[in-house]
Amino acid sequence: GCAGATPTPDDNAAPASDGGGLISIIVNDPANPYWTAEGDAAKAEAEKLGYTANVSAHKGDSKLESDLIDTAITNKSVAIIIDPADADGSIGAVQKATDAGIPVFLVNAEINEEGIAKGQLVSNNAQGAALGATEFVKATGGKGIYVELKGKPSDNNAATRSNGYASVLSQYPDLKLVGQEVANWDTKEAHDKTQTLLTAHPEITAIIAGNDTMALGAIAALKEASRTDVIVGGFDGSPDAAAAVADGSMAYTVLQPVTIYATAAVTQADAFLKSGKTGVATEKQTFDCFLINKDNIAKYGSFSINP
Amino acid sequence: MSTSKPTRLVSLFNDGFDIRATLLRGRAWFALIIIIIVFSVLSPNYLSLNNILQMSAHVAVFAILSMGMLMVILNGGIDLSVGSTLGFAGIIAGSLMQGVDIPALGIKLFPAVWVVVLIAVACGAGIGFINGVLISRFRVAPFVATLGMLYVVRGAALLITGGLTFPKLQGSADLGNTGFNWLGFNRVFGVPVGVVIMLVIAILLSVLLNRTVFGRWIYASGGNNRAAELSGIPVKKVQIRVYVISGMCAAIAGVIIASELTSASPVAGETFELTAIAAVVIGGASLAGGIGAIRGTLLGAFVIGFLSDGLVIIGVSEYWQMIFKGGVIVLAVMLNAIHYRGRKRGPDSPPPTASFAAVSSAPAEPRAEKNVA
Amino acid sequence: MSTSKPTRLVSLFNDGFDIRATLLRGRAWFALIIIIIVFSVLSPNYLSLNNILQMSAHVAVFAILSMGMLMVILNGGIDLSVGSTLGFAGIIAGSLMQGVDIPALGIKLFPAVWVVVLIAVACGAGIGFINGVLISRFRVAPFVATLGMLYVVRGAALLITGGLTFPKLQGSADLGNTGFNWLGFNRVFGVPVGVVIMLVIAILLSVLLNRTVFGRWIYASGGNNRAAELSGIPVKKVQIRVYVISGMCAAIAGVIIASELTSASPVAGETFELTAIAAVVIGGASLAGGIGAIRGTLLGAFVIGFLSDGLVIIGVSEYWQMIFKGGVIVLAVMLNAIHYRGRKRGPDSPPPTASFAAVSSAPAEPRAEKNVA
Amino acid sequence: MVMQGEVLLSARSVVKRYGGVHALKGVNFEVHRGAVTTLFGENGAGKSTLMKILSGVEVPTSGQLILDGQPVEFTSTVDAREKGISIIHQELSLAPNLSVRDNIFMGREITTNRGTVDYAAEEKAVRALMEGLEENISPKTLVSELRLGQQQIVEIARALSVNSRILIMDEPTSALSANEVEVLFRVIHDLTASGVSIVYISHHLEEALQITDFAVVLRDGEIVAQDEAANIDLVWIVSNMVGRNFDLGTPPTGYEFGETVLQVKQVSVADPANPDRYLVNNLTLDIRAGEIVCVYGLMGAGRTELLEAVAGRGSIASGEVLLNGMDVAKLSIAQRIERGLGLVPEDRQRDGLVQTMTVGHNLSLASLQSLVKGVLMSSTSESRLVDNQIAKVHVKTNGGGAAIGSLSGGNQQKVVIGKMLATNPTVILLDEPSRGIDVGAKAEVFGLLSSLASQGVAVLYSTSEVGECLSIAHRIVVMNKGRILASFGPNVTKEQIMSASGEAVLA
Ligand SMILES: Nc1ncnc2c1ncn2[C@@H]1O[C@H](COP(=O)(O)OP(=O)(O)OP(=O)(O)O)[C@@H](O)[C@H]1O
Ligand SMILES: Nc1ncnc2c1ncn2[C@@H]1O[C@H](COP(=O)(O)OP(=O)(O)OP(=O)(O)O)[C@@H](O)[C@H]1O
Ligand SMILES: [Mg+2]
Ligand SMILES: [Mg+2]
Repeated sequence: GCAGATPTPDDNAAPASDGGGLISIIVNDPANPYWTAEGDAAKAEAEKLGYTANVSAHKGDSKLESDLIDTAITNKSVAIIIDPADADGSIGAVQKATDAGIPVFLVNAEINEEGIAKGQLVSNNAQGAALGATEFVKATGGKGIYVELKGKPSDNNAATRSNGYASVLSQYPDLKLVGQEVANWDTKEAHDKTQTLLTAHPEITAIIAGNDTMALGAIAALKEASRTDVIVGGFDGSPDAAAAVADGSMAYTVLQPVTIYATAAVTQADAFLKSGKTGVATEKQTFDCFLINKDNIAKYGSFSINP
Repeated sequence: MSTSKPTRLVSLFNDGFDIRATLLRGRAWFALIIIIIVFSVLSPNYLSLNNILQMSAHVAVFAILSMGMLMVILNGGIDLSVGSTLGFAGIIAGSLMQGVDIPALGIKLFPAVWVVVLIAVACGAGIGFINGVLISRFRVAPFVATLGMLYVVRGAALLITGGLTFPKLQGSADLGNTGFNWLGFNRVFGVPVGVVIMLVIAILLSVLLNRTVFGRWIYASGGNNRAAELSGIPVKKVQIRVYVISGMCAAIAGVIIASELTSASPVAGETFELTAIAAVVIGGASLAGGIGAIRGTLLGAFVIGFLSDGLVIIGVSEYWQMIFKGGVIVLAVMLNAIHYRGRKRGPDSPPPTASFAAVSSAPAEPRAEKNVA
Repeated sequence: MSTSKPTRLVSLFNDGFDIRATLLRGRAWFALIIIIIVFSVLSPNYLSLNNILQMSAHVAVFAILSMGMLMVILNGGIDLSVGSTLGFAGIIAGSLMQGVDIPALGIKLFPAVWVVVLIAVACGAGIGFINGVLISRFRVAPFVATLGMLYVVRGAALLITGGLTFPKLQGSADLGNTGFNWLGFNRVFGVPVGVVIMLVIAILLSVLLNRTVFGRWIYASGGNNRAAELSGIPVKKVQIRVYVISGMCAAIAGVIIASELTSASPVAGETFELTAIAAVVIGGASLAGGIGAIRGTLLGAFVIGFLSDGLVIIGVSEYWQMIFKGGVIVLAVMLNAIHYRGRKRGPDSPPPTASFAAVSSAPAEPRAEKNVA
Repeated sequence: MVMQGEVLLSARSVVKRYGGVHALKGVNFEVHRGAVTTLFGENGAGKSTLMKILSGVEVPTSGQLILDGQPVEFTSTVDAREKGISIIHQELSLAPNLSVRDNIFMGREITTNRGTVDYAAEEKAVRALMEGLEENISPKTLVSELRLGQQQIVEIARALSVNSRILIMDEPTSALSANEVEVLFRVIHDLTASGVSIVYISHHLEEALQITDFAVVLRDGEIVAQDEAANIDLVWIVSNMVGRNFDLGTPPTGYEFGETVLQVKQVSVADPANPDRYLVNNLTLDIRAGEIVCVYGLMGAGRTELLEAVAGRGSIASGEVLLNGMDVAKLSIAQRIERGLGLVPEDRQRDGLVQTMTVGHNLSLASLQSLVKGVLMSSTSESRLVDNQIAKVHVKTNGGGAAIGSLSGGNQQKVVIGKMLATNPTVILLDEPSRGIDVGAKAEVFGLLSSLASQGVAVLYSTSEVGECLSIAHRIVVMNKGRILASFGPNVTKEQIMSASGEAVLA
């Protein structure tokens, strides 16, 4: 149940709490292992700290997200942890929760507005993309012909990664980009489009994907065509991708420390509820991504690297 | 048995009072009330005026979409393009709020909010018009024409923005275009504006259906297109207009969403068409056309909306939410069907070839006469 | 004019050879050939045996789905749950390939691949059976029943895996369950296995439709359900069975996809139902039931598939791809309708109450008699 | 009143209720071996209901069926068919998307020993059946391409193909021409001679009398009279059916015809399936105010096309239609109705009624504009209009709010006529207004038409029954293959009309 709330002197929006209450966790789409891990980690941490937790999903739909925020307010949540659907489209919803006096912590993706949420904890997509692209260069030896599989255009991580890739790879004139296809984060779509791209450009030597599910689709297509020579890079660090790295079909993937910042968001929320301060200096906090390749695959644990 | 009773009673009320309609209306309410009771027991937060209003605001968007869909379904058609139209209208509103460059004059115009809304709704009407023309003049099956438009319109919306979202639609006082977020944020006497708009549309469409010639035309051409045509009804015009209405409703819903979020996304409204159709059918309309009413459709939208919000409030997992939603859709319609089982076959009941939807053509919700909202 | 010619010729061929059907088939081929020519001109890689085979492999999944859908549509129904069924069957196959724990014996069983496939297809049949029972016994409109199942089945698939994907379905020689990827990977005389399966299903269903009593029953109950019932056709059984066939086809498609990707995702097949319906309608079937053939449906699937792969090959942007896809769907059906304009009114053409889809009920593809595959 | 002959099937105290409707109230009915039992009765008397019970379509609410002296219960049509009873339904029950062959063997397909359908055997059987019915219909023709009469032949052929002991025919001839009826009667004679029992229902009383062995009259769900053929005549039937005698009337007199209101000038209508053929061929016809014209013709003479072309459904290939001297070619159906030209279509189910609407809404459908006050329709004006029409055309209903499906066929027909009359037409076209309605209703409809004419309305109606031409028409035109072959005054004989139409005169 909800503990008796007394307003703190400095911030009347944040009720001091003895650790009870409901934390609403809103993730993107639980049909993707990445977001499942995100929700699970946050939920586990919240329960460990003595809160109850609800996990719901907006599936990338800003309207649904806004409705879920309303519901969280109705539920008298003490805090909201949310993976926003849209950098611009989610601002209104976050504002609404903040106006209702509920501290909001964003994870995994940002919104284009500061000062509304108490914290924005994201993986450094640009850094991760650069990391991935650099490894991609290393794996290809800096030359070859490659294609790119991009994520949902409405998701700004898709653009960030694509730009990050381009900024590195464009410096290598011997690496030629011959095709970019949107595969909407989807395995089957990536599979079919890879096959088609292979037809259009049989000379392809490498494929860089915006995330792991697409990379795995590409790998399936390559296996079918018996093209073991093509280098594939992914992003996310999902367990399936790690397995592919282990067996050599994927060159590398970039691990987003999703469980780390999902956990951190809850810890900060807890700190804020208890003291009125998150304990972190800045609102925007980026968490660097890790590279996973053959060298460190042995240390991989689900969405994390064991020390 | 209970099935024989209502009809025998009918003869007692020859003055036009239809006991069956009343019972049915009662039963649809009943479903909604069960939902409210169950969730009120499960969560202390469910049954508060504020939450009911807020859930109603969530429902409003779907209800507006569904009422437009009802017009089309009454006419014997279907409109799969409403979700895309919703997204498109939002984008149009969004881009207008960003200002319109007039290169010839080297200036950027910022139209007032009411102009923006009007243009967005006109775009919805335009899409509906194309649907209507494809269906009535070129005889493309409604399912196919609107399926095609679903893709085309969505593609166009994405093309306009390059897949991006238009942010910050609050407008600014300097530019004289403030107030766009009013639709989504404000309340009139405590009632969210979206709900007010929903009620206004419900009243308008209800009057349209029950009190105007055009409304009668919709029912008649949905019930029997050939007979309607021979009775002098301009069936093609009617057909075009129902799609225009549906497009306008979708656009209004799109504008409300954009205003709620103060941003416009080109992917807004994906798969909303299915929810809208479900609401119409739960509300007792027949997909074969000719049967249905605004009141039922509203109830259908509320059943779906109050259920899904309730599931979120009590914290049921996303997966179970899907299962419940599907289950309730089937169950609600199944109850209708069981209730009216055996009542269907008249000596000259509608010809049976309409088998595509005939099973639902049991007189699920006989159109109530003075049924406003 | 071209419209007058076919019929005049008909009288020359009273032996049952239907020149209209032949021409129409010619015209559908024509659309496909135009697509192939255009893309061959635009890209040198399009027209190679290898690419054609590969595109056919992409088409195969949709074609299999569409053929199952055709059975349902011929019967006057519709099946929106196929996409979810596809995903569900993949998950079942995936989880079986991961091994079945038998706690009682403390062992983990690894069923052979053919057992896995069989069980997955049986699950598809089971889902179809539930659809069929809801529709025929409980009289839920097909659109609504299968819409409900769309959500329920998808939710169940997600629930089983907790949203995760089953990876590495290659199996292993130690466990005696290798060969799952064979469906997706292998080629028989150079032809991808998926295509072979598609052809086998096409032949089977074509024989079923044209040569067997059951096929006749599907057409009859789709054409006039009441008449079929009065003639002693077990219409409810027929109805159930078409949904079972559709479910099985969807499951087969799901297994092929899982095998292609050597992984099974619970979200596989989302929105595939719309593409399947589009293929069936482009192929000349009437959504009102009773009219359509396997050959047309295959052509419809190929038109959609060859178009979208072609657009990818020439590198058109994602957004334009959507616009083209929608446009082609409408255009292909519009051509049919224009061609048969004015031909519709027979002295006793099907009653007009089926207006939901009546506009397409122009005899777009008169059932061809000896039309195998 | 002694009934002779062996009783094969009998119904004992059969009661059937549909909700509150008491369709049969304890009927005792007998079918005699090798004889034709004819069932007479008004629309809604319960004839079809009784037949549906005998053939397993419906289950009686109470009562018993005795077959060969043994009580039986039919749970389905298949059940009844297996026991040797088959039925030709009043409403056509064919699948339009299938061929004649497939329809005839629907549900009883002949299979080869491989389990596939034996099309060759089925086709052979169909050819033989068609030969017996003297019809030239190919087994592979799609039923949707056949006209109504031919479809009825297919229904008959299907029932005959079963080789049953008892054959029930519920209005099998409503869409047949005299020639076809004659062939059917010959077939019936052959059947009875070989021991088959027939139950026959028709509203064409004289015609039915020709083959009747036993007559049974049903009224309000009860049997009110029955007797052998030798003891009955038309007057007996009619007085038992409706309780009074009837008359289709005579041409109204005592006034001068007015102006020529409708001129059909050299109109041709192309066959939509074959534009080189004309269903209406260069036809010219004038009608003056107050005049009643009857168009007589065989099935397929092109009457429906003529009337529909005049009313604005479909387009005419050449010629012009003048209404009060003004060319209406460019006008929509709505505009023609507004100018006083309305059509009562042939097929009331398909073209006349909106089944999802009430009786009242159907009646007001064509004249909604007149009910508008401001922007909204006035519901008081509407109910006044509805009540007026119900009274004017004598619709038997418990108010305008009743479902249209709850009315009997004849009353539904009256609703369609009432709907057109509500538009206050100056020219009214009626395509087979008497199809399927009983003698009483027929007399009422014709009475109505004649009083309309005396008020100055021009009436043009089509019919396939000579008797109906010889009632109220001032002028009778005979159509054949899209042309007018002859035109007669009211004093013409049956024989003259029939021979002009190219029809053999019934013996
Ligand atoms: N759609 C069509 N396709 C082919 N033939 C047609 C079509 N419509 C009408 N016909 C043919 O046109 C002719 C006129 O038929 P129609 O039934 O209209 O005549 P009718 O005099 O009105 O007869 P009925 O007594 O049946 O009303 C017939 O030969 C019929 O077969
Ligand atoms: N399924 C049904 N539901 C309700 N009422 C019915 C049903 N079938 C028949 N009735 C009613 O039963 C009565 C008898 O109908 P029936 O069809 O047997 O009449 P009929 O004698 O065949 O008339 P007609 O000459 O017009 O064909 C009518 O009042 C009719 O309205
Ligand atoms: Mg009858
Ligand atoms: Mg006619």
